[in-house]
Amino acid sequence: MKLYLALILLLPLAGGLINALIGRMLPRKVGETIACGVIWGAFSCALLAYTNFTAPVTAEYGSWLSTFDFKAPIALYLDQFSLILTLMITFVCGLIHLYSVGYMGEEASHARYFALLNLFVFAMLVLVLAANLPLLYLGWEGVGFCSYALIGFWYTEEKNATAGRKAFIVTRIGDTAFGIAIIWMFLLFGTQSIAELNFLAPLAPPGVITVLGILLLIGAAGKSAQLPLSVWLPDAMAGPTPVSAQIHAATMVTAGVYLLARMFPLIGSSPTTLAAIAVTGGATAFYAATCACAQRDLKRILAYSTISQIGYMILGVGAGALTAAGFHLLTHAFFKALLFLGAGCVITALHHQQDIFRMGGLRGKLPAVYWPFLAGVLCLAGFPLSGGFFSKDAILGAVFERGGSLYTSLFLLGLLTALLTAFYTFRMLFIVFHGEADNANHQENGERTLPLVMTITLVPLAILGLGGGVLNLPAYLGEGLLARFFGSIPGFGAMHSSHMEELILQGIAAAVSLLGLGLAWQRYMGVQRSGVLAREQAGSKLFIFLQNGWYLDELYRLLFIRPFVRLARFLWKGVDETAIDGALEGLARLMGRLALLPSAWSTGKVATSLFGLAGGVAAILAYCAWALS
Amino acid sequence: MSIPILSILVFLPLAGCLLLLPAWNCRRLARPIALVVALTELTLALWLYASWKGLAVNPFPQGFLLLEDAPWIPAFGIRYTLALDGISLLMIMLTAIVFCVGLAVSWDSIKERTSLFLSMMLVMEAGIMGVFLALDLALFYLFWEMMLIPMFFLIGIWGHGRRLYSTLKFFLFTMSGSLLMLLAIIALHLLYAQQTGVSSFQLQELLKVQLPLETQLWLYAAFFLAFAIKFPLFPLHTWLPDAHTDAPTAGSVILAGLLLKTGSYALIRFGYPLFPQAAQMMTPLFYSLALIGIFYASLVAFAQQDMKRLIAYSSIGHMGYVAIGIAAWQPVALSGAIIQMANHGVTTAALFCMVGMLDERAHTREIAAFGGLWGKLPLWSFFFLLFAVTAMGVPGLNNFVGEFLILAGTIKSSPLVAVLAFCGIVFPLIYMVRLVQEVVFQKERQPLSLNDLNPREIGILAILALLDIWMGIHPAPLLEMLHVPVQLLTGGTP
Amino acid sequence: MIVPLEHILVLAGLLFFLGMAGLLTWRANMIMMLVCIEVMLNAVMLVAVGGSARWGNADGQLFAIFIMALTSSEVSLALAMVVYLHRRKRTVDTDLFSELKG
Amino acid sequence: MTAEQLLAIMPLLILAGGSVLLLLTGAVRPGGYLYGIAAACAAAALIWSIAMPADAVMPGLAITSFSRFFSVFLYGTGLVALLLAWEYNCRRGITGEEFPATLLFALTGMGAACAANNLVMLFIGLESFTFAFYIMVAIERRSEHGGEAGLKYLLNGTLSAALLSMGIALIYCSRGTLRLAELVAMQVIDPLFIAGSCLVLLGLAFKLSLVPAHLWTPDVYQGAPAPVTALLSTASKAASLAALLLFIPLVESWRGIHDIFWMLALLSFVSGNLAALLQRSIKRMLAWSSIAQMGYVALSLVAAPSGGRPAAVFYAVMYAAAGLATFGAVSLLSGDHDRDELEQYRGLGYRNPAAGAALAVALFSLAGIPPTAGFMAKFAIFAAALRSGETSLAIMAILTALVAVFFYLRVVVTLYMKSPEGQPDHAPPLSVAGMTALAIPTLTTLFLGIYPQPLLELLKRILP
Repeated sequence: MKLYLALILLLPLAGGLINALIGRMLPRKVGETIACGVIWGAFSCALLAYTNFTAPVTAEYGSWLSTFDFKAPIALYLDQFSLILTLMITFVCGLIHLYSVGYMGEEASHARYFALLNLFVFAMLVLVLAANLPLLYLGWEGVGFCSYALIGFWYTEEKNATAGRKAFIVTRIGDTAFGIAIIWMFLLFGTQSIAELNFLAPLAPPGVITVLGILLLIGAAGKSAQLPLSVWLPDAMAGPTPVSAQIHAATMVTAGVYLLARMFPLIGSSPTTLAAIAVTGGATAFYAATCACAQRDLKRILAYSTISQIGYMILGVGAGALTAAGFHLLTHAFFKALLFLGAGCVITALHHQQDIFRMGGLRGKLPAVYWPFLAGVLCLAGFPLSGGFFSKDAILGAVFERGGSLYTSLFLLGLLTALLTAFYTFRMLFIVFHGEADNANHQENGERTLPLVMTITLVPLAILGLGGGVLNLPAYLGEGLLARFFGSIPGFGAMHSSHMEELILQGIAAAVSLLGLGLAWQRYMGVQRSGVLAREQAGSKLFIFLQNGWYLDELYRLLFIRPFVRLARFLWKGVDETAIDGALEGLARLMGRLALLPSAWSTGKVATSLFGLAGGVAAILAYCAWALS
Repeated sequence: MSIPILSILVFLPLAGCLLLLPAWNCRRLARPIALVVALTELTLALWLYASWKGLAVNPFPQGFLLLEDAPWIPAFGIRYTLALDGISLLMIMLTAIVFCVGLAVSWDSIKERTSLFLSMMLVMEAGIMGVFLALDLALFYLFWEMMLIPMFFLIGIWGHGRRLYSTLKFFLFTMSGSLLMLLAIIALHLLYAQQTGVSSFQLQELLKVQLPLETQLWLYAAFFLAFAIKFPLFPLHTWLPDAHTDAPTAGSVILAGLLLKTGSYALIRFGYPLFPQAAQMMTPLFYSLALIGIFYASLVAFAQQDMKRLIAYSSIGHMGYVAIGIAAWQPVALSGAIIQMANHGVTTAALFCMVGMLDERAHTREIAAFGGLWGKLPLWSFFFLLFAVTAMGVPGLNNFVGEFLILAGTIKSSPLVAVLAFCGIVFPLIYMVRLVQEVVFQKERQPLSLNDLNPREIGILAILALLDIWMGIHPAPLLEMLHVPVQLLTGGTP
Repeated sequence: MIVPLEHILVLAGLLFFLGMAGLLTWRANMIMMLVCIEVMLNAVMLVAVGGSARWGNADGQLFAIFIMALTSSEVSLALAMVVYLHRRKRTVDTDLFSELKG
Repeated sequence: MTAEQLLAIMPLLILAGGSVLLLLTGAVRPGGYLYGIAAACAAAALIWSIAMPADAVMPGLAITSFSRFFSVFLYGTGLVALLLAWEYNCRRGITGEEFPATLLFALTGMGAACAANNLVMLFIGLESFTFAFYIMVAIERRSEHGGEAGLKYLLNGTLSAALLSMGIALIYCSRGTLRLAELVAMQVIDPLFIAGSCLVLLGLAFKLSLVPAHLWTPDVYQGAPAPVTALLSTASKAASLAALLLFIPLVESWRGIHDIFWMLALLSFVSGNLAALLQRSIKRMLAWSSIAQMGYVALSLVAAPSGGRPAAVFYAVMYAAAGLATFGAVSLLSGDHDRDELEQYRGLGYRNPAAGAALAVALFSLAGIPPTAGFMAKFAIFAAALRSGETSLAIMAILTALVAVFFYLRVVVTLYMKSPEGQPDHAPPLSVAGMTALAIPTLTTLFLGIYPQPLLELLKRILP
């Protein structure tokens, strides 16, 4: 087991290093093969680990940070949750790597691309498998760096580089809170091991637990693009589409959920923390869903939908439904990767056109993309019996189960969000694939034929997305696989609700989803389609407001960025150069002035010096007289 | 051990200067001589590192691995005492490495008065080695001042820009602190002589002196001022950006890599042990200056237009963490602070090297002149990104190790400071990312025709990069080396 | 002793300070300044001789003789200097020799 | 006179005889070789003083280890000054016998002053070398400022001689003896004695150029030929310090003496260092700085009761070495005109490396930066000052020393860091004599900076 775990990590790392260091010298094919091979190798190891898995294990490989009572060894911890996530990550990333071979087929810096992609997988796996928090933090920051570098992959565009920078900085703000939580836990419990921390958690006073929980929540919010740190994710779409699929949909952005779930035994004892988590999740889910309704960039729609779906997961954690959150995390990984990859196909086919209003009628032209994409859309919209339907519903059900006014209103908000989700998902589908083609655009360029490797990867994802529900079927259909598998992990206890209630809730959810579909159909498939599209392109006030993400960016620019820049400039010019150096120069000038005093006596006339001597005589005799009297 | 290896470490560079004399006008001969001397130093340092565990079996008193002691100026009570423990061993290795880097990086760029340059470098190496090894306060002070002169010449002769202003500013700033420290050293010596009737400047002896609190405070203030200027702590830092910016590359490398470390080292070695109560009382001041420094320097760094200046300000911020780690005076934090000294030495030295290399090619350091270098200088950009990421404190690279240990330790003695300092970790990221973006990414802003790194430069940077990664992934041997001295310093038994 | 030492001291003091005052004020003529210094040194000799009389030993007188010797040599040198300076600037006003200052 | 006494005062006789011999031979055949003879005489006196350690007491003179130390020191200084002057004067046509003869005469006076055992001899010694300096300062008749400098030195000198002699006369009136040993034994405080002592102190303060008797210093240093300045700033001060050290025990029991030195020291190092800050003329700058340096000497004399004396002498030795090197470098770098403006030194460190290095080392020494003697000297005086509890004075001293660092470094900056654009290069190459004259003080500076122990031990032995 120790070997498998090590290989799971080392393979992507080795692949990344090879590509980073000598990738430029290798033939393209070799580099691509290595990059994909290592991920699939890691997947195989994960499968082997799965087959050999009996009970959670900790594997220690060496010391990392250890001095005095601070101990953070290089140690991995494999339990059911991390095992499943490892499988998912290696599998999805493996597919995306394959897809990238096609997508980046014409890109010159393929070595850099694959190196970063591999390193990302490594860091993500470290994050998932780490047995202690500093190591987890290593993965946490590592994925952040890879995300930064990959968002700005096409660095010559200032927009892309800026987007990467924004992602890095905003997530770092969250990371800081996470880091503070880490050292604080060290202070409280004297250990860094996740298992020990969770074990010792009951010893800490509740107030402290609340604060720790909030800090972890901020950390999670940064990485998982939750309010108020959600602003970076839409911009992150500047990166290549497979990157968006891998990092900003399937894996990295769910790290926050993973963290909260991991530390749940610690933070779960504080109702305040849980409420805060739930509110953050619910509010973000709703916020992002509204924004998604008004986007015109295909990838931005998906980005907002990602934010929204992760909001659901966070909401699930806040409701204490870890299994549901984990379940949604899995299905979301499949269908969101699928959607992004599909979108990537569309974008490639249309020569990097991302504006949905310039698309339309692609159903006929790209059938190989359309059908898998449709599967993804169904999942995202929570169409009954799709994977997304079950997982989302599990969360909503858990929230409802919690009861109380807060959770009930969150449940209602969640339903409303589900409606919006269905609406914008189908809006996207209808605008892009149905209706008339934008002839001007198409005639100019014509469609590019897609490499087979790109479309073929959509299929397994579509299957997994649609059929994901079987992983954890509701109780009335038999016991969920995941629930059973996760059951023994602390914090993952199964939710118990009556079958009837569950059925009713699912019925409501199905209805909401269908309602969203209907609204979208009515708006975009009916006769008004062209009118609606024209109006949306012109943009009403509300539309623009939503399109700009409620002007959150502008708000931050006003509140933080501009004062920061001004303050920096002031401190440099005003304090450093004017106040401190000015004071020193003043001192120097003062010295210069003082220097004139003694040299003023040196008039050049001999009489002055004689006067000096005579004055000395007078003074010394006067002093003698005084001293002796 | 019969070979006085510590004395060799100190005096070999001076002997190297004499070796340079015959080759004074022959640049092709002088450079290898100097490099060989520096490499010999490095070999010695590494050899010490390889054998420290053996030496630790039979340590000298106070846990020193090696001790060389001889009377020097009995009339003043000054002895020639050099000693080595884990902390100084780390610093010695850093010194040896940074000097090799400094010599290598200026291999081609110093075209005028090469021999003078090389001899200045060697003299400085001797001075810095002496500072890190001296255990007699007077001897320490001698080395402390001695290392200023070569730096003064280095900035003044081979510098750029307002080099005369900068070098004088540097010299006067550091002198102003150290002169008062000299008085304090003498006063301490006299107090000890009063109490025991023995005249000595040796640290182990002076540690026995009983001081009333008020005296302690005054003396500690004098020491602290000297060290705070070297650190540098806000608001005594303004010499640093000027000195760094105008110094030649090797000068900046040594300034950032080593000279700043002498202040923190001396505070650990002398300041705290000699005046424990006073240091305890001044801790709030120390904390606040360090914290202000972290935030202030990072903000100012963000506003800079000149790459070197930006990195110089970033040094102030990073050294703020070292300051916090020392102020906490707690084993984990102190280990972190010491390891961070080495980490920062390597990383900042590398960054200054890189800026120097760019400056040699483009003859400008304005951030606004560059852009899109990834396309033109892929190797340079690769290394630059790596070192920038290190400076941002990304885990797995060395800066993280130091900063994280510092903060994890500090939270035990002062949670508020640790939390605030942790918040400061965001800022290096902000300005470094900005620097990287504007220089390495984006579109080219001025058409510059530049050549990528040559093998010599790749070699330097690769070594530094490996060190960065090695110390980031596997700092355990170094931490182990620091264990005993840190424990002794913080009042434990080995 | 016919004259009390105090009287000698007062007289000598008067002479001394007169000489010094003259030296300080008569700066327009270097020769007069030299004369004033002579006056001061005479006061010194007076004190020395007075002291010699008080203690009844010859040390003071010896000292006075040495001062005389010194005075004469100094004056000779000073006069040479006067001649040299006069040749350069056609003046003996010391205030006019003030190029070195600051 | 016994044989032993003869042996003991032989150096003085050699110098005096050499002086006469030079006057005679010079009258017959003037030329540069006279400097050689003078140097040989000085060297002979020096070697004799070292090699024949004979103590002797005779009327007026007492050859002791103290006087022998100072003789060696002063003759060494004189020898270096002679070597400096040799080249300098020959270049300027001062080939007459009067310069070397006067210089030897001055050395005789100094030797006498530091060996004096009564106040008359002290006075004669001091005045005779001052007298010699009146001549040497104004010796260059072509010089623009030599006359003015001579005038200033002469008038100030005679006034101070008057003060000194008056002081001695008053002491005599009060005590009835001029013998130092007897005076030391009589530690009664009466006004007449105190007044006399104060006048003596002021007379010596003139020679040491302590504030307020310092105003002649910059003018004379600037106007005099550089080698003369070298000697004036070093040997003259060292001899005066010796006289002061002989005189201080007389008044040590009076507390007021402490206050007087305290004020003299403070005023001197503050005004000296400040005034030097903005000087453009290097000689003038060094003159002001010498005022400050003498202030530091006075600082250690404040601490005389607690071991300040060895520190003071050590400081004087350091200062002598540095002064010889700086003024020596100035004189060797000067062509037909004195190279006096700081701007003329731009980049000179490269064109004339030896002189530049000597100058730089000396300046670092004056600034008190290790590993030069200046650091050890500062260390010694601050240790002495703190030991006697003069903390505030020490702090002020160290702060002004910081100011001093600036103007010393300014010269180094000019030497090495400014390009010599537009500066016509008149720097003459160095002769062997010049090189030797620079090497001796420079090596001394470095040696004392690294291993001062022998000198410190010696000083502790010879000074009470």
